[in-house]
Amino acid sequence: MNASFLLFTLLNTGFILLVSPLFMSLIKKVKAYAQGRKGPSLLQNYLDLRKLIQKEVVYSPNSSGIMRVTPYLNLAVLLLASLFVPVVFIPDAPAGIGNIIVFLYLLAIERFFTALCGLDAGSSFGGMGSSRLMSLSAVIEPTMVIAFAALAYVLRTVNFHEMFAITAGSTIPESPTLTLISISLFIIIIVETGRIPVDNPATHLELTMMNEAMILEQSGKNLALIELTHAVKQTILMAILINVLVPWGLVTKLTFAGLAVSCLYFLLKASLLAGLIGLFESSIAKMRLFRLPSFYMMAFFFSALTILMEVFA
Amino acid sequence: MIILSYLTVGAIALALITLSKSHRTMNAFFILHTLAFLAIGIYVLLTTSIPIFETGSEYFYVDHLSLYEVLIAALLFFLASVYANGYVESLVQAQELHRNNLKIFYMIFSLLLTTVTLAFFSDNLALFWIFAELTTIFSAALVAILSAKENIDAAIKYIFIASGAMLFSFIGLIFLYTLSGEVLGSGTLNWTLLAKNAALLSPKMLTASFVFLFIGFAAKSGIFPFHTWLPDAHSKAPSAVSAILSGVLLNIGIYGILRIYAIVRQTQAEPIVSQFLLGFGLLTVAVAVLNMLLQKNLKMLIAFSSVEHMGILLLGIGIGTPLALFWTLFYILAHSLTKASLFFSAGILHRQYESNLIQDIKDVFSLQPIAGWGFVISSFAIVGMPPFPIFSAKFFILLEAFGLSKSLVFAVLLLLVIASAAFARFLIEAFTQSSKDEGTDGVEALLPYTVRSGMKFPILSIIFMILALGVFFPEPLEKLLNTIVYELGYL
Amino acid sequence: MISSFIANPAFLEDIIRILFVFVLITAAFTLSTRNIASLLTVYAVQSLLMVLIAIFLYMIEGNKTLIAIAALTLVSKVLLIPLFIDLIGEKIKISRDLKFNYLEPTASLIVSMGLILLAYVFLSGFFSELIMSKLFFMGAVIGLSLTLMGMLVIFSRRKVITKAIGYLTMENGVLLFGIFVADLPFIIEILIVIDLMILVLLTTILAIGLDSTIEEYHQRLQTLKIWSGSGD
Amino acid sequence: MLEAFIYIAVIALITGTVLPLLYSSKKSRKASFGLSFVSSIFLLVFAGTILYTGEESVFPAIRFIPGLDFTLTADRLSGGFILLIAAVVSGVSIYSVEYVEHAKSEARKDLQAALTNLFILAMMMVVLAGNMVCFLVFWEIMSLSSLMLVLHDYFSEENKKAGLFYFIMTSLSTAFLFMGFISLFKLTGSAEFGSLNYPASDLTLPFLCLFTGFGIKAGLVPFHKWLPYAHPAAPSSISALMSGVMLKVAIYGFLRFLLSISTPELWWGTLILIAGSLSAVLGVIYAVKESDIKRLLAYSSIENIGIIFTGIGLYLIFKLEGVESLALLSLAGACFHAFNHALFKSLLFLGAGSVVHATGTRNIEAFGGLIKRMPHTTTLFLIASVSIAGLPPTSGFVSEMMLFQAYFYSSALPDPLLKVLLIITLSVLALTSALAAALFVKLFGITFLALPRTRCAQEATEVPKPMLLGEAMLAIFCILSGLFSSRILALLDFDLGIPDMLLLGLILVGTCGLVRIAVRNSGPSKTRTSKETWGCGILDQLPTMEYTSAGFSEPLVVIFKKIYRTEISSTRTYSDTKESIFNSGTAKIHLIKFFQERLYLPVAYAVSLISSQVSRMQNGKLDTYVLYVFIAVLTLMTFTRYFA
Repeated sequence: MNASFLLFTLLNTGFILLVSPLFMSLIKKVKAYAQGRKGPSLLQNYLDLRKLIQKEVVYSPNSSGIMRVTPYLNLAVLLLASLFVPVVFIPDAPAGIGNIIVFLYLLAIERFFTALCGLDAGSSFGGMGSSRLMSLSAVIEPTMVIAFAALAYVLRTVNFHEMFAITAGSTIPESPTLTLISISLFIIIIVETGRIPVDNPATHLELTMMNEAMILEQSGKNLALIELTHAVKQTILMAILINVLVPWGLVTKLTFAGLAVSCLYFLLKASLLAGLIGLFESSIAKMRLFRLPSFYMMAFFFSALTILMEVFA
Repeated sequence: MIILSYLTVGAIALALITLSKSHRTMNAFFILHTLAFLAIGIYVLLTTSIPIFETGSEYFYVDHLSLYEVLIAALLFFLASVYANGYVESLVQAQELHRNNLKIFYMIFSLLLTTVTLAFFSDNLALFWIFAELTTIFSAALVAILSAKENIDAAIKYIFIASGAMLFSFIGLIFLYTLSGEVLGSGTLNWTLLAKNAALLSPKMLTASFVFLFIGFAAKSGIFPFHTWLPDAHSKAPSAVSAILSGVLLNIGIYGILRIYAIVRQTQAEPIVSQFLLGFGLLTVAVAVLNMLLQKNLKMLIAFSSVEHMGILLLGIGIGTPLALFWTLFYILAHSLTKASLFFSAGILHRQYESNLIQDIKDVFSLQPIAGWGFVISSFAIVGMPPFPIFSAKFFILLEAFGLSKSLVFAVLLLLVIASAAFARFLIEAFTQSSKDEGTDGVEALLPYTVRSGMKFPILSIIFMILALGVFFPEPLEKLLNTIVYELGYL
Repeated sequence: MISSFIANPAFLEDIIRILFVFVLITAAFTLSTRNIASLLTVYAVQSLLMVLIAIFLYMIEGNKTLIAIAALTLVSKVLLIPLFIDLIGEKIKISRDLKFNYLEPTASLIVSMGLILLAYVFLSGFFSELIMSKLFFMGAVIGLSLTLMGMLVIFSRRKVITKAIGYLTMENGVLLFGIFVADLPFIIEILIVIDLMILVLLTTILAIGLDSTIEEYHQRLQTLKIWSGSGD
Repeated sequence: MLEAFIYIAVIALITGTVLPLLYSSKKSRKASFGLSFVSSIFLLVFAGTILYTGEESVFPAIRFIPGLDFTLTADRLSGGFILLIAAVVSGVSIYSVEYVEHAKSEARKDLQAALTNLFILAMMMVVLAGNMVCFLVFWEIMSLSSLMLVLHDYFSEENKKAGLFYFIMTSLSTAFLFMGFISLFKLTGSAEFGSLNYPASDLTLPFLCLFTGFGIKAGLVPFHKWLPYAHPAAPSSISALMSGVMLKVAIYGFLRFLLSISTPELWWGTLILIAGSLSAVLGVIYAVKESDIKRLLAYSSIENIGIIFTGIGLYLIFKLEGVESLALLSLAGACFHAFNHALFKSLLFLGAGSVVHATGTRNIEAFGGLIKRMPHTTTLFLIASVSIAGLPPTSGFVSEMMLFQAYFYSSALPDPLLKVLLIITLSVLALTSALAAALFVKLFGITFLALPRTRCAQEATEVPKPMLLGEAMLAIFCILSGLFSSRILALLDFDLGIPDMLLLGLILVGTCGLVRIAVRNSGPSKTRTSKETWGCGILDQLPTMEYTSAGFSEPLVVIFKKIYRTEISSTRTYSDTKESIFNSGTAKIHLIKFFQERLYLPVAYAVSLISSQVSRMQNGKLDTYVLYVFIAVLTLMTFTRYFA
């Protein structure tokens, strides 16, 4: 644990926490524009969070400790995961921080407990949500792993920090195959953040819900935490894609100016990506649940293709 | 001297049994008879330098192999005699055996022991043949002593198949006699002489002679396709007799084959005869286990298991290496003991349920714990589970067989799986039945059969013995078996 | 005149050959005769033929054992055993063995011819090594085929008594084979006969239990008193 | 000196076996399990020392059978597996003290206590066995004692079938081991385990035999079918030992053989890898559908065994391709996963035992809401579930990660086709681990959360303390082995460069605390209200509204319908002759058990068909028998004449 890492911990986490709700709002905004509406202000998510955090928490009498612990745990997990994805600068991290596999499984923790939470209150919606979440995440898992393995194949390391250290500074992707990986990563973002066509984050129709169904019983402070968790998750995933595809701007040495540049660059790139996601969401319809595996196969195909190209190159 | 003392003891015992009036005295005399035989055997083993010829004209010959077989036989007869005390009394009470027949039963039993002993000690093969024939007759009489029609039927089968096949053996003997006459000037059937001059014998004729001899001895020891009498006879006989049939009488056939093989082994005929034995061994095991798999009759199961083990012994002989022979000899002992324990336990169960059929056996562990557990443990032992002796014997026999043929070993192993599956199936099906399942259709609960004195002792002592043999291989036994291997000309 | 004939080995051999044919005829009878009493007679005749063959052979060879064998066979097989079986047969009260298994008499006769052929082929393969006169070889062939035919009787006839006669026929075959192939020590012959007697004794006694037609035996009988000898 | 530990353990276990058989009382059973606990402590110390020092411990040989001594040896590999045994036994023995008292009769309680000790002894000795014959001896004793334990409740029809099936499979396994060991024995001329410097072609037969033999025992697809039958039949403490330890003993045997070969072949590795991956994914897919808690866990064991074999296969492939560091990583991953799986799977089985004991049923659909009724059991079960789902920083994650890491680095392999194979198996592994997570969400969620679905779940109460203590013991091991994984591996001189779970765990807990503190002071402080679960306006929530186990797995069943393949059958009766007024009917969805219906049953039918045909030869007629003899004689004569 060196000073650089401690600083990184504070800055990176803080920065991600700070900007995450922004991208959520941004996507909403883009979607609203696409639909010909004006949409809520970009600060709306911040305001929502503030409102929720001040509200009381209502628990179902059927629910147990799982429901009480999960929001905290999940946010903590995602914050831990955020350490794996440097956005501000690449620190001198202790061994293990930045490991892709750990990162993947941190996301799994979040999923695991969210799903338990869905079951906890005994509501059929919650059960349905967790059932669908776990099933679909099981199907997407090979894709994710292969995509990340492809990254590791191309960059010959399993650590994000090292990967980004390789890609950073270059203006074009390190290897042309990275472009292919990016497609998979994009699909992974869509899936993991529960966006159309996989899930509709804005839905209020119970039968089509997934993520929303599981947090149906959450309220007040806990709901705020969960919303924040989602936002952070989205930011982290976006950061990975950005740092792989368009890595320029990320600094490896800690300087104030570099930090500011890298934050700014990230903000810019991430906003663009968020806009892209919003547009993507607007231009596509939600799929039937059981059509999704074939959608995932597409991502799988791209990742596998990358590896194959690397293998036979 | 040795033979004479055996004969004297045998005659005295026979006379005493004939003269005695009560069942108890007959049984006591018979027990004494078996003990005396055991004692003479041990005495000879410890004090006399063997091998030696007996009674001048070299008709009898005492070497380690024959003494080993005689000791096994005497031991089993001893256990059976102890067991018979209670068991036969139960048979009498159940009116399955007429009280008037008791004396005949014991007389024949006693005669059988003497004949078996003489058969093992015969050096002259014709003499061996005759004694083997006599053992068939006496044991068939013991099977038929219960006088039920099915017993008589079984005995008749036994006699016709075993004796009929034995006639072919005699033809084989005549071959051998002529053959030896060609070489030695005058014909002989003395094993010692034949073994000494085996190298001179014509391999082709020897093969023919072996094949004929094999037919008879195979029938005697229950080798496929001559085994057909065995399941009937062994399952219908009173259990004390079944134990002897399986544990001792089958050994006579194997003993004969072993002796002849020891001669053949020294000639050019060895490869073909060896393959011949392996083939029959494998077939026997296969047919036996397939018959076992769906078996519904407890004693039939044990009887077919005997067939299976005879097949393995045949394999062990056919391999023809010293190590294989060593373990085959040990296998004989292990099998005899284990099989006896199975039959003794089955006997108690038969007394309890008056049936050997799978569906009649209920509440075993609460009604007959000793017999039930005895049977279970002996079953483990008979399918070759450690820590019982058959396990290591099986391992080394298969190990030696591996040098000859890999696929043979593999086939035998798979067949043995079927054999174990057969035992497991039977035990799991039969021993887990509860009379409570039947509901209330008026079946009165079975009363536990009071196991009479002396019936538990053989089972427990055998289990103790096989456990001890499995865990600890006594050095004297090792020496004895090595000597046998040496004396048979393997080393 | 007669003595000169008798002294002539070639003549004796011819007689023995004729006797062989008779032996085969008796075997054929054993295969097909339904009446138990005549079966017994056939067996006795067959045994007698054995005796005669042994005597004639003695005349050729001069081996004293053969005479002893002839005497033994005469006493045991021609007289005692048929007598005993006859006694038992009366006890069982059956006089016929009507049914056949697997082979009807005609079929079994054809099979018998095959058996003789097989015995010939088999033995010719092995006895080529031995120096042996034609007569002796033929004796061996007849002996072996008689043994096989005896077995044919055992499995093709139903009643235990008939089976016993089949067994006895087999034994005669072995005896014939033995006479012609090797001269075994006489003591062994005696023991064999004793064995045979006991065996016949036992099987015929047991036959009472199985073959008898008496009504009471049809059910499972617990206490047949055949062992204590005190009843039927 | 160190050997004395083993002697003490052996004596303790033997005493533990004999004691309850001699004196039937609760006290003696207690003493018996106490003795197994004591032995586990000694074993722990022994194994720890062996592992740490890496010394080979050779015991004086005892005369056993001619030409073969009874030898015991302990090197690092056996040390590791002894550690595994000891760890599991320590928990299970405490658990059993109380658990065994629920058996139906005194005799069975005694027998269960005695056999448990024997079973433990046998497993321990298999691992310590110095030569093949000793190995087989104890291997068989292990199988036998576990068989008797599986059959403990022998009046139940289902258990009988399970017992028979288990026995046949285990005999088959032994037969293959026999074949493999015999061929090795013939090759080397000795029964000792030692390095095998022979050309690979000589070792192919032993390899195939031993792979099959150990595969059957370990529950590798397609030989896995006995597991889901035997485990539910056995008492839970025994299922824990069987699944946790016995399967690992098979792995041990396989590793013992594999690691002694100096020249393996590449296709072996490929075979192991494919078999492992297949077991892993099929195991978990079958588990997802299962609603019998113990059978579900049994399928999950198949999955984990598959993962372990995947690691072994990777080891072989990397080793042959000359990537030593990855080979070591995969092997360590496989071994570590074996160890971890032993811990959390036995914990799960013990937990399941508690649940089954409290509710009286094994059907998950009947559970629910147990978290309120059995809070301690729930916590312990959650720890195990999290571990088996492979979530950091638990032990289950670490071992899986090691394998993933090996995969991710596989770009170092020179052979492109191998890489493709690795990609495929990697995605299978990924699918497996995600499905495992789904599986344990289902198991934990349906069993412990929400409302009780039936009366038996409603009336469940917490289990007695010893049972909890036993589970807690394993849970602690589980957590420790996860948190200190990198340290433990470093201690054993494995420098594998895996992330430090302790650090992650600390950060995670710290962040959790920070979040809590940060949120605490905002908003109304004491405003926790309780309101019914929202159900579209229905006020009174009923258990029937809850998602069921079958419902939970339905999406996966649809997605993997190619694998599940159901058969729908229905019968109807009508009130009128024209069949228009429906009276009553039944509909059945039958899951085709592929391996059972296409592999096991056909073989069983074929064997019994042959058997019944052969049995017909024995028709009881003398004439037929004599005919056989006659034909045999004629055949033999012809044969001898022309072929001899």
